[in-house]
Amino acid sequence: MTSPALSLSGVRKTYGGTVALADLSFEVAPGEIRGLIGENGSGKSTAMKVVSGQVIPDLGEVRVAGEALAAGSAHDRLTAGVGVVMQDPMLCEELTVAENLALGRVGRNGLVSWRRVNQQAAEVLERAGLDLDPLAIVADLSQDDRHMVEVARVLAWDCKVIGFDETTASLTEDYVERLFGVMRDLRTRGAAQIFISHRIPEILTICDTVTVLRDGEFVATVNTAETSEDQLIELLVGRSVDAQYRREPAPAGEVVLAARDLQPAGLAGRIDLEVRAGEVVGIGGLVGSGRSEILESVYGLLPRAGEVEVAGRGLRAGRPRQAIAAGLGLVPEDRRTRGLAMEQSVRANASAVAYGANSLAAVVRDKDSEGLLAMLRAKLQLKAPDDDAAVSTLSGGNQQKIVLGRWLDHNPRVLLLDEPTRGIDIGAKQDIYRLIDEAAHEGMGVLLVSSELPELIGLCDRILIMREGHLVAEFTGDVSEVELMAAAAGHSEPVETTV
Amino acid sequence: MTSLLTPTGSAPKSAPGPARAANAVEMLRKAPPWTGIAVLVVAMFVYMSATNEFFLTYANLNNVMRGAVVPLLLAIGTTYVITIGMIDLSLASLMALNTVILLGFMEAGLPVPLAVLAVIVASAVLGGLGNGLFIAKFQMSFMVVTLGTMSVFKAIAQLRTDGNSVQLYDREGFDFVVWLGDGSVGPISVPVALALILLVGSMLLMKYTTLGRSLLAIGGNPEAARIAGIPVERVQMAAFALNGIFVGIAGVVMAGRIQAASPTIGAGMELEVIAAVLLGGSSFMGGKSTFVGTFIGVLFVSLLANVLNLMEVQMFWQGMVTGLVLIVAVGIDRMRSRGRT
Amino acid sequence: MTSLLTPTGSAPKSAPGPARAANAVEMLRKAPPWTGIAVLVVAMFVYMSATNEFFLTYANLNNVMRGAVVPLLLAIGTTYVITIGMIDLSLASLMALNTVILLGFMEAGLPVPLAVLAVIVASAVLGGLGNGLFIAKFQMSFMVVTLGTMSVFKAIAQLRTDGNSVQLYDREGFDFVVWLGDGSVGPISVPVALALILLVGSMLLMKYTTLGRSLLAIGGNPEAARIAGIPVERVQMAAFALNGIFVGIAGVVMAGRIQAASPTIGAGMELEVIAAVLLGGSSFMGGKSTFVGTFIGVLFVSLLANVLNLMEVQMFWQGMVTGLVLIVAVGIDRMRSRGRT
Amino acid sequence: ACGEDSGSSSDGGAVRMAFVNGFSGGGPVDDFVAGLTCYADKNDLDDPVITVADGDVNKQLNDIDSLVARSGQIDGLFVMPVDPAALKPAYDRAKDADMAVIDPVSPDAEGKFATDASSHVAPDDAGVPALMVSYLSENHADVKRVALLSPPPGQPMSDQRASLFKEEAATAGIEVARELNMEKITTEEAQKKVEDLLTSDKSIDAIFAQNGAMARGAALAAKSQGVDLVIISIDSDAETLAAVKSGDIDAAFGADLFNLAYQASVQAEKVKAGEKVDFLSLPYETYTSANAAVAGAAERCAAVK
Ligand SMILES: Nc1ncnc2c1ncn2[C@@H]1O[C@H](COP(=O)(O)OP(=O)(O)OP(=O)(O)O)[C@@H](O)[C@H]1O
Ligand SMILES: Nc1ncnc2c1ncn2[C@@H]1O[C@H](COP(=O)(O)OP(=O)(O)OP(=O)(O)O)[C@@H](O)[C@H]1O
Ligand SMILES: [Mg+2]
Ligand SMILES: [Mg+2]
Repeated sequence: MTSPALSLSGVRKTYGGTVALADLSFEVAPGEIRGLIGENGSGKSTAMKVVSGQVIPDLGEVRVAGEALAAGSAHDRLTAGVGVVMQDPMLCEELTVAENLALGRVGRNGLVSWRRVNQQAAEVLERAGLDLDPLAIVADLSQDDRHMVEVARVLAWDCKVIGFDETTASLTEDYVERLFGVMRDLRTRGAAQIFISHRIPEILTICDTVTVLRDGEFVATVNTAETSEDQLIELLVGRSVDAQYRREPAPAGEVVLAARDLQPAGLAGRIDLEVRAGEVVGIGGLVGSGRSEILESVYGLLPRAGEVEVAGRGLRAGRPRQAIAAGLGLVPEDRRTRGLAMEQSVRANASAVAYGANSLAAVVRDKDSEGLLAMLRAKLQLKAPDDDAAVSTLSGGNQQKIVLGRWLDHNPRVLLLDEPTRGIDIGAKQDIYRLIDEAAHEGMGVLLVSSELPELIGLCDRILIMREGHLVAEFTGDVSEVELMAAAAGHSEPVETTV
Repeated sequence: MTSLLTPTGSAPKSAPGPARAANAVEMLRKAPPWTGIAVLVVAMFVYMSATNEFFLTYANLNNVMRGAVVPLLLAIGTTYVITIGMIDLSLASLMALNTVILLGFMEAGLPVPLAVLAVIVASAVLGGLGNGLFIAKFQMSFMVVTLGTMSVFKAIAQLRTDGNSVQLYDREGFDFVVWLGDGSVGPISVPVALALILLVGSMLLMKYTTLGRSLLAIGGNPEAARIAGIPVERVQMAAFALNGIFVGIAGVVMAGRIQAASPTIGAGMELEVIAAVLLGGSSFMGGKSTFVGTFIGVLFVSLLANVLNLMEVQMFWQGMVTGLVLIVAVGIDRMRSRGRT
Repeated sequence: MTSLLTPTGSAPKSAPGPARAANAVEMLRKAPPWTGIAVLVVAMFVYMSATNEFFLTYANLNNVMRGAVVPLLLAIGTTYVITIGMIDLSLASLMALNTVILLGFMEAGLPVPLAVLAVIVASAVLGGLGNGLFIAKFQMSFMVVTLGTMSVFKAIAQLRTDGNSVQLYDREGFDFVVWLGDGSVGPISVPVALALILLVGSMLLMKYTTLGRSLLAIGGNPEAARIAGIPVERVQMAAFALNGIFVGIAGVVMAGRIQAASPTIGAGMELEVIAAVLLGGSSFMGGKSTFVGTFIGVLFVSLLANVLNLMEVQMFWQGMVTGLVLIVAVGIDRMRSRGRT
Repeated sequence: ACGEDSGSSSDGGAVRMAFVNGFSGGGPVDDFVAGLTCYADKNDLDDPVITVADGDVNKQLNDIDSLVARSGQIDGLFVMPVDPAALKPAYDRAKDADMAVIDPVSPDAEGKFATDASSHVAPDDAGVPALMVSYLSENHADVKRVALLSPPPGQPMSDQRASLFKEEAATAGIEVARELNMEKITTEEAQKKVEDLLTSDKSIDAIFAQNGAMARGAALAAKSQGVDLVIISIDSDAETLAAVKSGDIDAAFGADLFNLAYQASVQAEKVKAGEKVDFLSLPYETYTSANAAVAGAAERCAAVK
């Protein structure tokens, strides 16, 4: 056997008192796809950043094809053929897709040939199975497309060692398939890949082997062929967890959210929908089908036509505070740009919703937030060094728990959730489902956008499917993933089922 | 609506916390952003006390403090604005205009204390509406808007007095303004006491009111704040109105200090004030500000000027030293927190 | 959970894109950021041509352009800096220092053309190292650093000449500088032509060189740029060095225009220049800049001053109008692009 | 291109003046404008054109150029320069366009001007230091140590006054103990600097400030430090005279700026007509609380010959 494509040995990384990685060693062979799983904050992203060169470990080294890499810049790693798609997209928003793909590589003699840049971009996009205009401005792309552009960028660098840090967390099913296509293609080209995900089925589908981390410690590496979902979960969480969540429907109450003739700016369709107290309504669909637009226009973030009522009270467009006063809450899709003040403390971020509900003159003390923070820790397993740590130092999943938890604590009439469990580990996810369920039983209505079909199926009383800006199907009762996907893609006739 | 979620008793321990291996390097890194400047202030203090017989006298230190009042008041206002990630270039013009407004209200026959109050209100309105409205409601660039109002405020003041400053010392009741601007109670200077009380008040406001927390939240990420239900536009306007209040008070103090209304007083102070606030460690990017730092920053600048004067440094060298020290001061802080990210 | 779905031809379009219903409103929204100002420029032009006999003369328009050269050169430099999300407050001081450096090189016996070149190089070094090094390498706040160097540059210039302006018109070989600063070839003003060529050069640099694209990338997201292998610090220093070059050229042109070296020339111009660049639509946040906009912004400011002069507007009203028009101008652009985010 | 109705003339007779103000309004500007306006009124001309550069040299150059472009309509420029050394090229252009340029600032010892643009009319800056020193010796014989408040070094007019004052003072047995230069020459800045001065030097007994605003600052500083100082200052604008009247300033020395502007117009008229022009030096007046008042514009205009 030749030397492994990538090997980490004795890697340790601490932040102040936090041990992100204790003593991590593992190797990935050429052509291997290695899964990396672990709870939120277990050190997966840190390991990836050590590989990509963004984080310099306290101890240990990284070897590529047997060669030790100098601790150092991400760019040196890229030129050495090591690329990582980070958990948080790193793109220049105001530039075109093509330019982002060419970033750091543009030009010879310091000159840019636009023809070549755009042409290369088109080729790379094709390899990535992406139907994107190279000249599109990144700021105008959806989250999903942005992640895929990042994937394409790694392809453009022709990397031999590639990491994907929760890339699928923000992708819809069809995009996940495209990504897997790309990964399989890379496997045949002999690339070593590391794939991080909280979705065990994905791991089992695409990975050859899987390494489990817990609290920065190596737990085990197993062959996916010789393991099962349940076994992996038990390794991961340290106890057995029911992989399939199933919610007992709560008795539906009066209509708490009603939209009539709703047309978010930029969408083609006009939409009618209702959410009742105690009801969890899901919205599925492909990327760009307009799911987020529905939530955002209901909440008042996007201009819209049509009417929205909360508990019988009409809402005016463009007034999130009025919406909140009427009883709405929103967990936005992108926690970094729209959910959190990244450089501020856990406490400040967790309390933001409470501040919004206060009068500006109201007195606040740090101890007012103790209850909320204790709840986040106890019920959502929030893992943060301390309450005054900047949220940027938290792992992605823990950041998400803050965005979600502060609304659960506020207890609105209707909670609008846009990919609420994105990046959250299996154990905590089950806890969140349980909290949503409890809240529903207490009379809260939930409107949930999710790209995870099991989540839609397990959690929702009713599932709406969007396609190209229109509501095209509605499912209640038992439904399979295949049916949902068919409706979303428009392959079959829309299956209009009613109870 | 009470929360469904009551925290359970068995909350996990709050992480490893301030690591027991709290070595000096780490402590230094965690020190507040104004530590470097504070050290320089102390150093200047010690050096001057040892080498200059006049420095450590009540009269001199009182002069330093009295002279620092107006910049401090302006810097407090700026700290509010910088908290939301903006700056106000019109503040010096507005302060000058305020002295003229005071003249106007007095000439209109308002009793002086009422005129003083009216000036502060007017300044809050001009700051909050004049700047805040355009910036918050119409989402115009704060740089352009405050550069524009910088001209406009100055022009209004000049038009009112034909560009002249008008002496006020002999106006009826003006004693009160002089008392505010330069009076003393026993050995304690009134404006110094006033400014320090307002400084502490601002610290409390920032720490213990929803408004203060909202200012920080908006500075951190306005979009996230909006989604969390914080009334972003109103808070932004409040920041400019608060700034206006402090510029108004500064105007009154300045009028009392120079015993005149002057449409051009303080011209050019805006950059000096902003520098002091940044020196203190507030972030130009918003979301991170410190009133203690602002105080130390202003103190630093005032003390430096005093030291250079006492050492009889020639004017051009004063400019040189001031510029260099500014750079060195932030350089120290940068070095200290190196590798912080 | 394998998917049945491979993307088909009918995959949803990625973004509503330039909606086919490309109605006028949409076009208006997508228009470049300087459209509003350009409309105002045209409006002023048309109005003045119709109502003022002097406006539409070669002499007057040539004056406007000649007078706009120095601000334009400075604004081009500022555009580079603003592209990476920063501003340079020291530019006016540096320009003044450059006129003094020119004097120095000439007195040291350098032939004038060489002295001119040396000034530009010196300015690039002062800008690139003096500012760039502190800001890029030591990651110090650009506001504080350039405020500091603003004092330092000015002080150096003042110390060199004892604060005096020194006339240069009778120095040997200075004709060349005068030609650069105010000469003409036929009806064409040399500095105007020079500035326009440099403007076009800058546009090309920004669009067709790796450096230009790197500037934009860093302004948009420095972290992303760093990861992609763009040498962020070096590019940031390059931005300040480029700025320095343009400030150097501006210094030479200014020296030719006033036929003197003056340590205080241009004082206060920094804010005016920044305003012009922002008016042109470059973003204060970086990553989005436009040289065409910068040109139109400078033209707008110069034309406005000319118009106010020709209309014999009273002096204080000039300040008022200038401030208001600034606000109105960005207001228009804001209204136009409303709801863009 | 100018109509007869604009009252201008390109061949002798009254001239239409423009006031090229390098700074902002207030203070001496009012007097200048009044003087120019008086001349225009007397000759049935339109009011003078006024431009302001607010301290920006480039703007002042542009202002002059835009006036030169209207040379048919405007015959003479009366200039308060931001930087006298910087305006030579603009003056040359104006003269080429057959405009009279009057710059009353900074003549050298021979009454020649740095810019060589004009030597027509100016306040008697060379004479005022002697006037001030004799005032001090006559009225405040106990003054021994004076501090001098000046603008930044490098301005010919104030530098010259300062050095001549030092010479005159020395002969009268008065020491100029300290020289302070101010960046902004405002009341507030002078107040701070003089406070710091008085902290370290208690034996200063007089201040000579090169403008009224700084003199007022010095007065405020003296008051706050409980020191009794003799304060003298340049300027005779309304603000400064008010401070003289109130006793804050003991004496102010000012030239008649109204007349200066008026005479500038008269000289411009001569220049335009190609007549020989004799340099006119306007004396400084001494103002104390006894005579601290100047007549209103109308009165002065009526009094002018
Ligand atoms: N810059 C930082 N400063 C301080 N602590 C950090 C920093 N980055 C990460 N950490 C800490 O290191 C630990 C590991 O974080 P990491 O992001 O690697 O987790 P993860 O396994 O990727 O989690 P997730 O599944 O939530 O993304 C966490 O406890 C986190 O708080
Ligand atoms: N800021 C934006 N500017 C322009 N177009 C946008 C912007 N954000 C999203 N879009 C476009 O709007 C469409 C809807 O995007 P959106 O993200 O809301 O879809 P979605 O159905 O919620 O899918 P997902 O949540 O998986 O991204 C997409 O085509 C997307 O490209
Ligand atoms: Mg992670
Ligand atoms: Mg979405």
